[in-house]
Amino acid sequence: MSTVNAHVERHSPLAHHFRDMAQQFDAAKLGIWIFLCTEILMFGGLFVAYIIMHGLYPAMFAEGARWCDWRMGAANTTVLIVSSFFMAAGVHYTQTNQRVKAIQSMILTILLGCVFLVIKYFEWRHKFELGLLPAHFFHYKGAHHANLPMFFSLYFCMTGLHGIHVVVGMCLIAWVTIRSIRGEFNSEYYTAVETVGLFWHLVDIIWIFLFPLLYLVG
Amino acid sequence: MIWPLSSLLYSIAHAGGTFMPPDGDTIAPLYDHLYTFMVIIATIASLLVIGGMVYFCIKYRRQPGKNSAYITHNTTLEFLWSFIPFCLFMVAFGWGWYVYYQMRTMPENAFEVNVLAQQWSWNFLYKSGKKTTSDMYVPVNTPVRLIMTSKDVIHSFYVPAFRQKQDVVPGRYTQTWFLAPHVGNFPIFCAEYCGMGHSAMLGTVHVLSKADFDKWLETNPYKGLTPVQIGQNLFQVKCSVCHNPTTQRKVGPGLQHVFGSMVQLQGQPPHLADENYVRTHILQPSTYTVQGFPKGVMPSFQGQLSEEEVLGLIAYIKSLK
Amino acid sequence: MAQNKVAAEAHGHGDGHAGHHIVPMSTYVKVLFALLALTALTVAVARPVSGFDAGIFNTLIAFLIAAVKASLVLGIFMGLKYDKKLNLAIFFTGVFFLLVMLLFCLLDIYTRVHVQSTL
Amino acid sequence: MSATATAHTNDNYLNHEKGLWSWLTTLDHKRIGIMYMITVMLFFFIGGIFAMLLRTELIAPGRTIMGPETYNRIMTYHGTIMVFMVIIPGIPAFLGNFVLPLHIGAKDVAFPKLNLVSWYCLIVGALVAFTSLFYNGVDTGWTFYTPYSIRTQTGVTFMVVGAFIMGFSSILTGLNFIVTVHKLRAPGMTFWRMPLFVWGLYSTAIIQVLATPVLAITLLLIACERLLGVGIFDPTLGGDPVLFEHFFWFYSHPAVYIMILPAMGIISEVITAFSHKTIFGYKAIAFSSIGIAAVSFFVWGHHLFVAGQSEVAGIIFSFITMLVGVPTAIKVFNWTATLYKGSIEFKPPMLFALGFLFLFTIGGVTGIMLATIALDVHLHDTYFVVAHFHYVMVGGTLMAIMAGIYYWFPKIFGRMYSQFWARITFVLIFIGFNVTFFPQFILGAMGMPRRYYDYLPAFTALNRISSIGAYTIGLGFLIALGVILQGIFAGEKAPANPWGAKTLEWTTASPPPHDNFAVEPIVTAGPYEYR
Repeated sequence: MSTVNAHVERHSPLAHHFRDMAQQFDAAKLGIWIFLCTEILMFGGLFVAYIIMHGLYPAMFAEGARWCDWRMGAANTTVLIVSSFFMAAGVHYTQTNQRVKAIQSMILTILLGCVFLVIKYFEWRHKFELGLLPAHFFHYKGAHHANLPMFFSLYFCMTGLHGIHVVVGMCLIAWVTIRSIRGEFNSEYYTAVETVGLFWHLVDIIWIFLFPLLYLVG
Repeated sequence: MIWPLSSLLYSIAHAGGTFMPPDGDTIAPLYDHLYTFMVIIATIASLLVIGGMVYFCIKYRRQPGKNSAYITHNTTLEFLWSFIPFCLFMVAFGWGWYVYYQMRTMPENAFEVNVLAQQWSWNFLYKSGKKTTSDMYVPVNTPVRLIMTSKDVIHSFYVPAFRQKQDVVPGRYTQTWFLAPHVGNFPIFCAEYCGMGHSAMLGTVHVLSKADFDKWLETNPYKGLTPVQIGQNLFQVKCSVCHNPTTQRKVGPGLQHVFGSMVQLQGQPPHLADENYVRTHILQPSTYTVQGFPKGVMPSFQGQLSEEEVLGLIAYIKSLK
Repeated sequence: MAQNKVAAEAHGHGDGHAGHHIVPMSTYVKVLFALLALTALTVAVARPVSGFDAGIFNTLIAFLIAAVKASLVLGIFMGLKYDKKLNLAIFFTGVFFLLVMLLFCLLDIYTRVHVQSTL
Repeated sequence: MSATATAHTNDNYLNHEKGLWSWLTTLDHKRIGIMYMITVMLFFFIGGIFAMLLRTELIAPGRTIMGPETYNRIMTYHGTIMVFMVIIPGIPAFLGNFVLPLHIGAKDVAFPKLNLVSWYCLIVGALVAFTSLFYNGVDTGWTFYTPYSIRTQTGVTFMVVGAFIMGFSSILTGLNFIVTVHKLRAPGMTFWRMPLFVWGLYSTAIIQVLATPVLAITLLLIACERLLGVGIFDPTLGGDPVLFEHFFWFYSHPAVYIMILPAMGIISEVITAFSHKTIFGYKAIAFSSIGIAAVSFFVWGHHLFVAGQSEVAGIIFSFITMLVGVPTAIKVFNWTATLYKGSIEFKPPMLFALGFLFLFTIGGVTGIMLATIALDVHLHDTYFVVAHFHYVMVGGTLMAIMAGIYYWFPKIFGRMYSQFWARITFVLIFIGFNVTFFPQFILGAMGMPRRYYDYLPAFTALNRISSIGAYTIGLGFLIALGVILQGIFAGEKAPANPWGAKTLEWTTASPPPHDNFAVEPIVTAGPYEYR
């Protein structure tokens, strides 16, 4: 009896404690949404800090935003939105059993994630060179507002935490792409693709808010 | 209805001791009324629940042949024991608001004292230019408003006899007030954890009669004292929280036999403890850290000591041989 | 909130195939173009870019456009529009408690009495 | 009978697989529950030893056995260990993990791998937190208030990163439980047929999921403040330390309900089982759990009444805090009413449950006193607060954990413990607890601030009584450890349902088989049908 169970566990995507695939899929979906909810609240803490400090020092934020190039920000927004589109397409093609298209879409998503990180790298390097850094390392001489380092603390904390999520998201997409290449997904079982996709879209949403808050508040 | 009842109970409780410190200001009786009321209500509520529990436990203990009843709920009862506590809570809230309003309404034309907290002492600055540490002197029967800030971390100004407490936050001013109707001395505590010397960050409010207070305002505390005596007095209030006048270490090193010796420093060559060394240590303590002691613990006294006082401290430390 | 969850649960329990809604690619493409257009709009109305100035409403406008974009991603890309209502409830619970945190912090900071030193 | 018992011992979760490795890689919620039990008990004894050291230092004014630096560190480790490593994972992750799937007739929690990951998060987080011991310890208190936690030259960074990782353990447990409750109930197990412990765990899980992420970002910001100098909480860089207190208590106030809600669930189970009577007002208790969980997010400002928060905010928070008292009062009254016309047996779990009721009532009424904004001005940050939250956390949560351990012990290990010695532990812990903490209410009223290494001579007598009580509690818990170990290794075999309780877990064997139930149960009635 137990050996039969173990056999089933290894080769079927249905885990032993679920009744059927639908129950398992719903559970995974519910789980990922709860997880996304925790992500919202975690980033939310930073957004609350941002809003409060912005309310206290609007001039400081206007000065800081001048150092953030809106062209690069807009380019990155576009890149992430398009990548989000390809991720949605990846899920769509998996759902409809178009495996090759699904794999292509997901690889494009990863590549766009790389483009995002490259642009981010140039933005960060620019600020590193000028010394526009959090307070312990801030050495830019021409700051008008006494608290200017705080803007860059928030900038690096928010884009840094978001950047970590982008990297994690890319790794996860790479993982489901490999599983997809191995042919583990089909229209009946694609839970991992769907949940990783949801995570990637959330990363996109967070950037949609970060972009105007950091680059366009002047 | 509640007020006279609680007044009665209050006087009974007061005779037996409510364990509250003696009343030091005009807020304290208001506070104690509310406190006594709440203690009585809390006691009655606890006795009802615990008494009911004990009674049921004895009455309905397992006995052979007796089965339990099948009771799922009783809407009326459940409504009542939600609604009655709710009403009591609202009374507590309303009364609490009323007393809090008195506590937080700053009097007009008050005698103002600026409080500067630092690790681990209370500094009081008066408009006349007088400064004291640890001891605050105020006139009796006069509203006193305290405007407070901190040099380093959060402290909390707490005088139990006044039933007043207010956190002292660096980077901004907070305020509190009191009006002391009797002459007396009342302890000040720091109530917000602030590190090593937290429990030693004590002080005293001296409520003086008008005449005594005016006399205190006029006295020069250092008149007729030698520099060593000035230093000794200052050492008691400013330094002795962390330093012993003997060789025994406390938070910082003991200061006996230090003057004139070579001091072993962290990350620096040994330094001769001369006048300049002691002066730097008082005013810019982060310059040196003595071997075997944590870095950055000693606060700076820059701007808090007059030249005469710094000289006095140096003379006193010099005298510790 | 809990009642929502309970209700959604009672509704969703048993009909296991409700989660497999397939959105046509054409919808995704439309959403993509809408998102790109909104990005262009938010850049266009930003003061550092175009000089357009609506005073204190600048931040509000930027935030509203971002919210519209986010709801497009949530509704279509993430499929919340077609999904079980329970998942929607969870998402809004998160946003709601975030707002609670923000509003109470703001309430404190903007109702403080500002004390000045008298020295 | 003996034949079936042998059949059970041949296939239960304890001997399903063998060896340490099978435990460290197990995906079985019951085994993970036991791993949590061992971890939490270990941390509890470390935290307990620290408590004994604190009370020994406070037995007399002045220096008794240690200096202020050591005292402040021990005070901090006592707080952080007890909060983050004992009480928060204590009931949900240990008893909840074991009992929840059994309670609702499931084979496991929804995500068994995540469940194991969450245990490793706790272990890794605890190790990182303890690394701070090699970096000059931590002396901030468990609240990490800025700017002290930014300035102090101690290992705060390790501690907050450790607590951050332990936070993930809590989040993953909560996530797992919500999904399990929604998706894995046995046929016929409707929401209104769930045992009240499940309601307690479900409400707890909601808080864990919604509040812990905010703690995570707050602690991360402290680490960043120390390493990079962020400035949001640092007044020298333009920040606001009171904002930190808001962020911190947005998590940490709901967190006290993470600690107490599942405890209330255990009490509902134990009181019905040993009164052999259905619970009074099932729906009221279930709703009040959810109600407390929801309202708990609106009351955190009562920790900031004297912190420099605005008066308006203080009054609003005081009002909402009063509202949280109502569902709590409902629960207490309903438990008392459940005793009415019962058939009460005084087995050790029931003694602890009654002890809970006694101590929690006192903790609750003093909580209302502290919520009264004017009273809090004098009592805030004094020993009154210390006594209040120990009455709720130790008198409430720990008594409930003890009740839960003694209640489910036969189910977990398939063995019985010594009833006599278990009763002795109750007597020692209950008496010792009151002797320790009741004098602290008086000390607080007299004005002794908390976290004091030294105190005025006037406070000596009460402190001495308090310390003697603490040793009594310590002795009680040592004996409890003996009772548990003796029971595990030498206790007599326990039947499937030794207490005659009605919830699902008692219908399966003791200890349960690997898949919990031989046949998937079909539920047709509520959890407490004692007719």
